[in-house]
Amino acid sequence: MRDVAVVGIGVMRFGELWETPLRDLCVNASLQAVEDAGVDRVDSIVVGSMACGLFTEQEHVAALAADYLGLGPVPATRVEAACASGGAALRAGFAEVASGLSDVVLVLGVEKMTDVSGDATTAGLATAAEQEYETFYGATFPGMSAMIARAYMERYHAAPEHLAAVAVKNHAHGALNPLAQFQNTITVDDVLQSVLVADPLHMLDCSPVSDGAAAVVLCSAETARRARKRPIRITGVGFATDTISLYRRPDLTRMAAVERAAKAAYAMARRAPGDIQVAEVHDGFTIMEICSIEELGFVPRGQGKDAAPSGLTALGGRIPVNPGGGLKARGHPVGATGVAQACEIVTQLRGEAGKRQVPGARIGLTQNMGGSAGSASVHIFEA
Amino acid sequence: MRDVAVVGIGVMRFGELWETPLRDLCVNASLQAVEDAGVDRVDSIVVGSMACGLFTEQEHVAALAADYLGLGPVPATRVEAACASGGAALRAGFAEVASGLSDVVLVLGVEKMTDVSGDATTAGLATAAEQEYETFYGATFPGMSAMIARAYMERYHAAPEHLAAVAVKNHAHGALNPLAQFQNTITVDDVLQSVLVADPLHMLDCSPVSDGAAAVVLCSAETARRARKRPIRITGVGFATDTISLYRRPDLTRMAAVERAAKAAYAMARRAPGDIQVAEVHDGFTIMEICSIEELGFVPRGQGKDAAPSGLTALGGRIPVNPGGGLKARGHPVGATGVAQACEIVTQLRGEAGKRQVPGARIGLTQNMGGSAGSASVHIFEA
Amino acid sequence: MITARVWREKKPRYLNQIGRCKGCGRLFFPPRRVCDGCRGREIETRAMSETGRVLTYTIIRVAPPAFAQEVPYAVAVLEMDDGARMLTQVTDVAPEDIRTGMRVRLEFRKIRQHGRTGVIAYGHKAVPE
Amino acid sequence: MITARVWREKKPRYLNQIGRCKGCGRLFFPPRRVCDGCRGREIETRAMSETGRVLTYTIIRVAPPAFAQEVPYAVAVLEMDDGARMLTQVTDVAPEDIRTGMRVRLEFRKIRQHGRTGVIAYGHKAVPE
Ligand SMILES: [Zn+2]
Ligand SMILES: [Zn+2]
Repeated sequence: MRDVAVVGIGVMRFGELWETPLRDLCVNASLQAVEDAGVDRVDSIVVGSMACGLFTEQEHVAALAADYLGLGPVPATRVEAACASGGAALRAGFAEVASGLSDVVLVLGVEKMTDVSGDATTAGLATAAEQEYETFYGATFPGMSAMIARAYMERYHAAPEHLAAVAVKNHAHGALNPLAQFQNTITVDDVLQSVLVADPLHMLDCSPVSDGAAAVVLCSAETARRARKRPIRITGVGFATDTISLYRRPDLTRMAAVERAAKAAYAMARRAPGDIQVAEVHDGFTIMEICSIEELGFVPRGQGKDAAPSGLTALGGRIPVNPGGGLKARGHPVGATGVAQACEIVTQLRGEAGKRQVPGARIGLTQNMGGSAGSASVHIFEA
Repeated sequence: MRDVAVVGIGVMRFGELWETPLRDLCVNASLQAVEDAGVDRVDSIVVGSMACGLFTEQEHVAALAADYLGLGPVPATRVEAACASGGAALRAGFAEVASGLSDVVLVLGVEKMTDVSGDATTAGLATAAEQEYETFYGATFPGMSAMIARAYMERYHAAPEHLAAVAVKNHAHGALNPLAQFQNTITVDDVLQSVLVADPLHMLDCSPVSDGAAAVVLCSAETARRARKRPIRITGVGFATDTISLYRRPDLTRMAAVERAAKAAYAMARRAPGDIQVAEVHDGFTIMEICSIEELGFVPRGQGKDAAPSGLTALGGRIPVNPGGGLKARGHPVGATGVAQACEIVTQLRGEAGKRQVPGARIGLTQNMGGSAGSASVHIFEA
Repeated sequence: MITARVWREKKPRYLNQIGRCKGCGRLFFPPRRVCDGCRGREIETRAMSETGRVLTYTIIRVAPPAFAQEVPYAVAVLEMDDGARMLTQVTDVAPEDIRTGMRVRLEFRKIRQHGRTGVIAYGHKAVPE
Repeated sequence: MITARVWREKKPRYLNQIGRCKGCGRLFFPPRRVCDGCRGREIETRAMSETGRVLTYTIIRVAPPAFAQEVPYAVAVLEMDDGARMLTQVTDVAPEDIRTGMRVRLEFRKIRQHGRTGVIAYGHKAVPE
């Protein structure tokens, strides 16, 4: 297998970008990444997008991106795995370079979520769950995480304040990131006083609805030598699935797909959880970060709840998680997220993260999940 | 790059499968392919589907498939490139095996199109075109091919009878295929007397709306030695894009993406058009087969129209095209098509195609396209 | 069309039909062709227990269009007395009175209407036992 | 919502605005950031010619919901006198009288309504010159 490195990144500020059409989201992030890489060619494009058809009536988004980037006739395909679409696209791009099928691959993550009404967005996100035996009965996407949260809270005696602390931490990080959708700090009280979306989750336990795109340029180790900046190697790749339906999981507090994806990535990179110096973790809902850091092996099971309150996962803590603000503060255009996480880790490993820099970080990890952890993606990056 | 072979195929009879839900389509074709391969494990699943969100409200279909196949926690991701989603999934599966990321990959193509009303199907298929400057003005998916057909007919003095001959040939082939959705023969008059959908295309110039799935098992050459049947190697892989918008093509009679994808595949396989003994070509509309066989190099430009009338591309002709009936007669559940084409070529190269067998075929080709040839995929298979 | 989606799932939804793997005993709602415990293919069908308990639940306050008029409503993961699991609404009880571990019984109810056609789909909801 | 989709594209659609690559002269409708001829980024905007000719066309007889009431109607690829290309409807002429090569002029018309909200979007259609 050929070695693969990230040589360019491009990420825009996410938000409710009313004035920016889908094609411009694709172009803006991609041009940044190609310029950052300083490569003179792209052999292939892989686009991560969850539901461009439902959100914008535009399928075939990879061909659209290739066209408007002036990169046709290169191959361009889209990869989808619900909210893990970005991570899945990164893995597909990795496979293309590692196989030798392509030497330079542009991996783009994109989602345009505000072109439809709020209830269509809710319905669109619910398509990540099983339609006939979950959504059918009235379950929503936040409702799934809420049920995980309740199971976790009762098992491990966690309070709403433990969940809220994750949002508070990630907003504090986002306040240091000029590309975050939300750059305001919030308090535990703010979270607990925000409206309930699906008990016990409040509005501020949830990542926002966002438009945005992020892109990375991957290439072989040999081509990476000619890059403008220090290449960041992808040394571990893991992807795993679990039952798509939450109700069929033997343990409702577990996100087994995250554990499996992490084990695969650690094994490939010959690394252990203790080697990771900075991580971007999928906090679509606060409970997801808590469960994920347990599955990633950063903390023992049942102790995920204490990580944000104790400062363990804050900047300056033992293992800073979501220094870029996470999905909560950076924003969560679903297909873009897995790629935006990679952009943040590359920025950290390059030492270019400014006020949110984790000093001396050389090994980082991204973890992206789809649905109620029915899919999970983990990548390990090394400077 | 590791060598990759097809060791198992599974394809169901396509049709309006009212009683079969999306998850069963996935399971039925996949189980067949895994049994046919005789492998004891699958490392990863790649699913080609164009618009499962729009047609069934179910995104995250790869996780659904993994779950209902009992194959979780293996990685499962979906690939989309409009009607070329199946071909794109095959290429992604190829890259996974070629890179060594996986050793045995199940590639599944699936589409469930009859769960929505006819006008929703029309609108769903139109999402392959550019939404703001094509669909916006009232263009439909058949309308795009109709405009290509008119340009071709005027340039090369082709008559509606030339187009109709493609449908007649493919129905004649389909009549020999017990898995074809339509197993009836038709005449040129039948085509010309069927209702106009978008002039000059009649209903019988168009492939049908279908439900269905097809699957192949790919593995490394080494693992293929333990397969039940003779492995069929994939020796050439090509994918290319063109402007997503038809109106921006310099030559409206060309499908340049097909030519580019074919060139890449021929170069990789070190083969020329004359080496191909049997081909499955994307006849979503009759004009598409005519243009495609020119771009594939089977006939000179402008002579594609004569291939079906002269018998050149019929069973028994110099280069039999669509012995399985093509999209026209086998059916066209969009995401399934690229994989179903691979199943047909493997069947031919195994010498198991029964009444539609191309005698002694050892080298075959599949070509799948998305939108109005905004994307194109070509694979070369060798026994 | 959508009517096909509704009648296709009638057996599991109307009869509470589950599958049971003859190899390892695992239960599935709905029935499935392949056991994800042992990959066995011999699956027999039977009716799910009508009583069970709430494993976890939530109160939905922001719902998609089909359920918008019903908020707030409770959705729960249930474990039935035979060990089968399902997800459904808990009703005939104030949402704030629901607790994990609460005993429930399944009752046949209207679940939702579908799309423009308004096709009505039925199924089971949980009520306090 | 959908209103954003409509007003976002107003400039190109209402003003017939095209882009022209300063590097190689290629024209684009709508304007774009990157030239797909030379990958140049210097693109100036101008108005498209108002007259041109039909390169190819079709008569749509099966349409998606937004256009269902208008069938049969003609859709064409146009090449304007400045060389810009666009796709739009050809109207004010019986569909069977349209020919390739036919001279046309662009006129500002209502194109469609969007979704449940019924937001009306305008743009240009072609009429015989
Ligand atoms: Zn079993
Ligand atoms: Zn130029």
